[in-house]
Amino acid sequence: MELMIAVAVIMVKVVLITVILFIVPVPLTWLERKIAGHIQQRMGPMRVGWHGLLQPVADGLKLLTKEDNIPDQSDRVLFKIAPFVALVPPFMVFVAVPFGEDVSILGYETPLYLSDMNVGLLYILAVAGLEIYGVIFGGWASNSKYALLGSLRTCAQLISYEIPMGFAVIGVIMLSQSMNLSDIVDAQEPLWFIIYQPLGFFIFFIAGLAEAQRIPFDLAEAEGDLGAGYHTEYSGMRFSFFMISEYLVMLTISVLCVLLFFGGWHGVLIPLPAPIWLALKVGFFIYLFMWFRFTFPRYRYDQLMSIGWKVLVPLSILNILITGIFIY
Amino acid sequence: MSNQPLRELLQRESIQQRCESVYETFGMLTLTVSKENLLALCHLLKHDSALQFNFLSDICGVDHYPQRPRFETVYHLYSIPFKYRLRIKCRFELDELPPSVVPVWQTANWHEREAYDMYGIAFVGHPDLRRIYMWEGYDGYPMRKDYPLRGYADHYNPFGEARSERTEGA
Amino acid sequence: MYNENALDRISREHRWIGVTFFLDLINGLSLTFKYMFSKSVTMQYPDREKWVPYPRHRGHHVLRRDENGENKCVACELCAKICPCNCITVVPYEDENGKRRPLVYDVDMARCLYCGLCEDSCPEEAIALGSVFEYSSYTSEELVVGRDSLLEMDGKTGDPGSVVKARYLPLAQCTVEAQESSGHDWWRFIHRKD
Amino acid sequence: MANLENRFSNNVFFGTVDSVINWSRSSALWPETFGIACCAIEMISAGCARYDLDRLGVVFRPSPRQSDVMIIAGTVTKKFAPIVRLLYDQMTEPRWVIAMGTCAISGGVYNTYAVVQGSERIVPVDVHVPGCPPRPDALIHGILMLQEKIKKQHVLRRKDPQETGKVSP
Amino acid sequence: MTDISLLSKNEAGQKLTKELLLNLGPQHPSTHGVLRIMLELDGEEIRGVDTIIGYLHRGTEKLAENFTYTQIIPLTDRLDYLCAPSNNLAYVLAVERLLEIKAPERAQYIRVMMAEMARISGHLLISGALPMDLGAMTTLLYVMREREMIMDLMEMITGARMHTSFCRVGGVREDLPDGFEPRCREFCHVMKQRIDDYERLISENRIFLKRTRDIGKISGEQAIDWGLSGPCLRASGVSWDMRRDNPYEIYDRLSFEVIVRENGDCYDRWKCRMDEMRESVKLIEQCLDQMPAGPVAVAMPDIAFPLNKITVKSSMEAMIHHFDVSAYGFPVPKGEAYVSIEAPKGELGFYIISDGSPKPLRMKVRAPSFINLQALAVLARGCYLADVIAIIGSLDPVIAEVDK
Repeated sequence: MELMIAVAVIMVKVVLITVILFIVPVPLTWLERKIAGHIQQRMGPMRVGWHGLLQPVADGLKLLTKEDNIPDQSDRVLFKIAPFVALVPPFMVFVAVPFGEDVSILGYETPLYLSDMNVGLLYILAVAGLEIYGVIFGGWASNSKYALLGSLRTCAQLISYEIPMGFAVIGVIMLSQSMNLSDIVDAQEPLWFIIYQPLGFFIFFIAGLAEAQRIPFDLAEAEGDLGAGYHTEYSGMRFSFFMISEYLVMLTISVLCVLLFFGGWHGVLIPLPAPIWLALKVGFFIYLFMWFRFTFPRYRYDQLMSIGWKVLVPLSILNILITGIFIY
Repeated sequence: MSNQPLRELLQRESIQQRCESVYETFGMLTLTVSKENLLALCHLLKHDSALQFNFLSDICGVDHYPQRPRFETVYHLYSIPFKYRLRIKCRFELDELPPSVVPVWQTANWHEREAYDMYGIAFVGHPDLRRIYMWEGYDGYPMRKDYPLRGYADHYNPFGEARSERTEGA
Repeated sequence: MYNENALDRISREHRWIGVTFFLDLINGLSLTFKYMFSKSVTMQYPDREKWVPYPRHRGHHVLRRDENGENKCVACELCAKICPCNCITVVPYEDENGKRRPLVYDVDMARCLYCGLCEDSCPEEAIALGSVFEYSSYTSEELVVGRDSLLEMDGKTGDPGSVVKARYLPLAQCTVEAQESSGHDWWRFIHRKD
Repeated sequence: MANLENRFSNNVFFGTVDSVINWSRSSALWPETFGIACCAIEMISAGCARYDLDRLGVVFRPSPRQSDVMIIAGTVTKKFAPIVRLLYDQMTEPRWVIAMGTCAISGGVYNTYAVVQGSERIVPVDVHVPGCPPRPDALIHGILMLQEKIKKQHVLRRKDPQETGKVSP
Repeated sequence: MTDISLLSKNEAGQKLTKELLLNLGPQHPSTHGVLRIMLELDGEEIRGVDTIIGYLHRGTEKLAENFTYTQIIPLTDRLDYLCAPSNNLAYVLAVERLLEIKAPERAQYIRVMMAEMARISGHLLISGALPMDLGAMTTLLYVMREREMIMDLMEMITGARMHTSFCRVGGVREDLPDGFEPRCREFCHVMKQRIDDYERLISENRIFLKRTRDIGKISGEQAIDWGLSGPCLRASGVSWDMRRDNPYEIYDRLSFEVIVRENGDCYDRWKCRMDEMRESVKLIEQCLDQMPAGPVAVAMPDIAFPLNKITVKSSMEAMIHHFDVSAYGFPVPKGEAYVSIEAPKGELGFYIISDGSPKPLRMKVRAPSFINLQALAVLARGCYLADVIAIIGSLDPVIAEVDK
């Protein structure tokens, strides 16, 4: 019986998380368009539903019923699987992400995560890195020069920004003495790590912007020079998978920022349920991402690389040194 | 602005012997020149320290269809240091083409390509003489007077003239 | 050169401070943030509001009537001659009073430049370019407008140069019905207070 | 999904599905960023703050694969005509075309050797928006007309025999 | 240490890699129309540039030979469609030179004012489009918002938002409407603050600086040699502005500064336009201040349409003139004239050859964008792919004007 309940709970959680993750991009696209609108003194979607709330639904349905075009000279297999390869890693990341402390539902104590790995952080960084394959496959299989250039840029960018990102996290691990995400959050109970690790957070955030391919690092789909970048040739449903994956990566980075540096679900002053605090903080970061997008231009490819290797990597090593001295 | 100082400067022998006539129309001095002297004159006008016509405003091809010689190129020069403006005209038939002035002014490149595209004036010594507006293989030179305004009738343009009405030389 | 604010001054005088603390980026972010909470300048065209163009607007052609309600046009064909794109066709006839009138007066909206030369050349001030601009069509043949529909078009009416309330009627040829003036001035929106 | 078109008989259920699909298609029309001449500037104006096409769910996509509607905004010359056709072919079904401005509809004043006399000769045009250039309001009106047209289409149901000819709205 | 470049060669020293040919355009989000550029890429670095134009060649010059002088006016609008009044002005000045007439003073002020408004509208668009090509989309939205004000004023004066066709040979079409001056002053007031806003948003931004500083550099002598004009030339340190050096209309009565910058890179060209907009706002204000009363067109019934149609009907002579001018145009004395003005993009010249008939024998447009765009091949060599976008944006070509 115990086992049955445990399995059932896990199943429920899996379904819940999957559904939530599939749904989250819907309000996010609406939010992005609304934020863009208001920053630009426009209104954003207005006609579909109340203040355009149903706009993402209409977009999604339309993309679903659109012709799924596969270019003639493309590598068909890779072209078909690329969107799924891009879509799966962000889902896998959330296996190890805790959303709050243990709660008791119907007298049954359950933790608010799927799997409490003791190397959760490592797992997340590793799995998130897999997303590159979708992009590479997509760009390569399209047999289009724009897509190829876009995917080449993405590869180089993602790989080189993984390094400072990983290094930046080391400071956090040193402070919390654990790679388990709930332990890290618990270690921030008295004081958030942003206080101890401002440099670390800064590096992590910049690298996160690059990992999520948002402006000023959105070279993969730089409209200005590459048309639509690696998904130039994608249409309909497959294109929407890339979009969902993009939003989920953004969500992942925001969640990580909050868990690692901003105290996770621990609130300040106002007592609110843990997941709500988490959602609020994540929402702030997502807003930050969007705010940046509509304010800044983008870097050039070589400038991006030099920032990654010449600025962020040395800084992150410095951060580790400082943290080491500090702890010692 | 009075053209008198410029007129006096152009009285010099080195310029006079290279051009055919100097006259003023509607406020601008005009030199007519034969195609043999064109390049030398342009060189002189650009590098003379008192003139310094370093800015080539425009090259214009003209088709005086029934008259002979039929074609003409018109060069508008400007001297940024002295603010003079000058027009050079060179008239010729298609069998005796004018030289390219790209060695003197780089900017002449596209101007001459345009004149070639529109009138078929193939400048001698141009580094990269291709059509610029119409596509390669386009039939005819559209700005010539005997080319119909609406072109020849085709799928895209049913208002054009029939191909049989095509006149000689277009 | 331009009115600097405090952040600008700091970043200009001590460039390294600006660079280190990202004052340049913060400056831009603060501007976009400020705009985010300002009122939007959008005119909600099909659903709520509609712009009535200025009196000189050059839109759909209009044939005017004189005080007796008759067509002012005397079919002198000047408009057809001056039109750079030959989009006006006029065929004259003589009516019962012995006056020259247009039998056919077709304007090809699909070719017109809306340059206003016909309006200028008309000695009777019969043809004019009106303020109607919503005349998209599904076929290009519909865009050749004849004499009678030109006479029916209303001329330069309404409260020109302002935004009026409007209602969208989707089924009836997607017309946007203009209602009474809301006294709303587009320029007021755009003028941000200092 | 597009290959499902017109394979089902006319009944209530498919009618409802039809209207939902049509609703989604008409309220998410993504045009290409495809400006040719003067009209493109008015198209940009329509997308900007004062008129804001985003209100209607219209966002510009840089890739033809991801766009639903092509707004031909400007003069189509003979040199450019093959590219217009190519872009149209690259768009995925269902797709629509708006000819914006007199140059695109009929060639306008440019009845010359270089200009295509009407983009209808190259691609099937759904909505004509006259004007030189049309005001942004007029373009919005054209998009509204297109939306109405889309809403009357049948996606899943078989077309009536009378309708098999030219789809008239 | 082995030289890395050797790895891409075989034993015989032949290169094993080859350049990637990338076709930018003709339909591309940031080529500003239907420009096509063939790029030879080595990685992301550019080895060769071939600019292919003509996708918007509409035969304006050929058409003009078949039109009367009045009918050509609407054609000139569509050359540089961002700043139609400037084109109108240049064209009518050329015809007026041939006719040896001058427009009344009020008409000249109106023309100059509108040309300056057009300059602001043209510069606005490009100063928003350049950051947008580099990713900062919001700037474009902000500049378009202000551009709508100009469009509004244009509609108020002329009835059309973009293609004004307002200048006529010997004057302008109509007088300014009531209520224009307060609106225009309001616009000037707002505009000054808004230019500060753009500068705040973009001009100090480190990313923008990195993307535009020292990109696409050209020296003054080279710029002259390549025939650059307008802001592109002035950004390279050559102080040449036709409004000051060869004043036309009433520019000699207005005071303004010619903006000159030293570096000649993308940033300087962009900044030059920003500062020119400030000067233009001042010029508009000066025009409004100095605007004299009087007629707006010459009283020559054989050339200009009478504005008041009652005069046409009152006298037989006027009626005949009106019919003549409308139906057949007016003859222009035999001769040739080249008149150029300082358009927003540079030197805009109209060269008209008249054979004494009501239609020109030849009309040549010296289109500044056409010449400026030519320099792209020089500027882009050795840059990166993304820089090409910035360079095109900073050269500010309007393809309709390039292709004519």
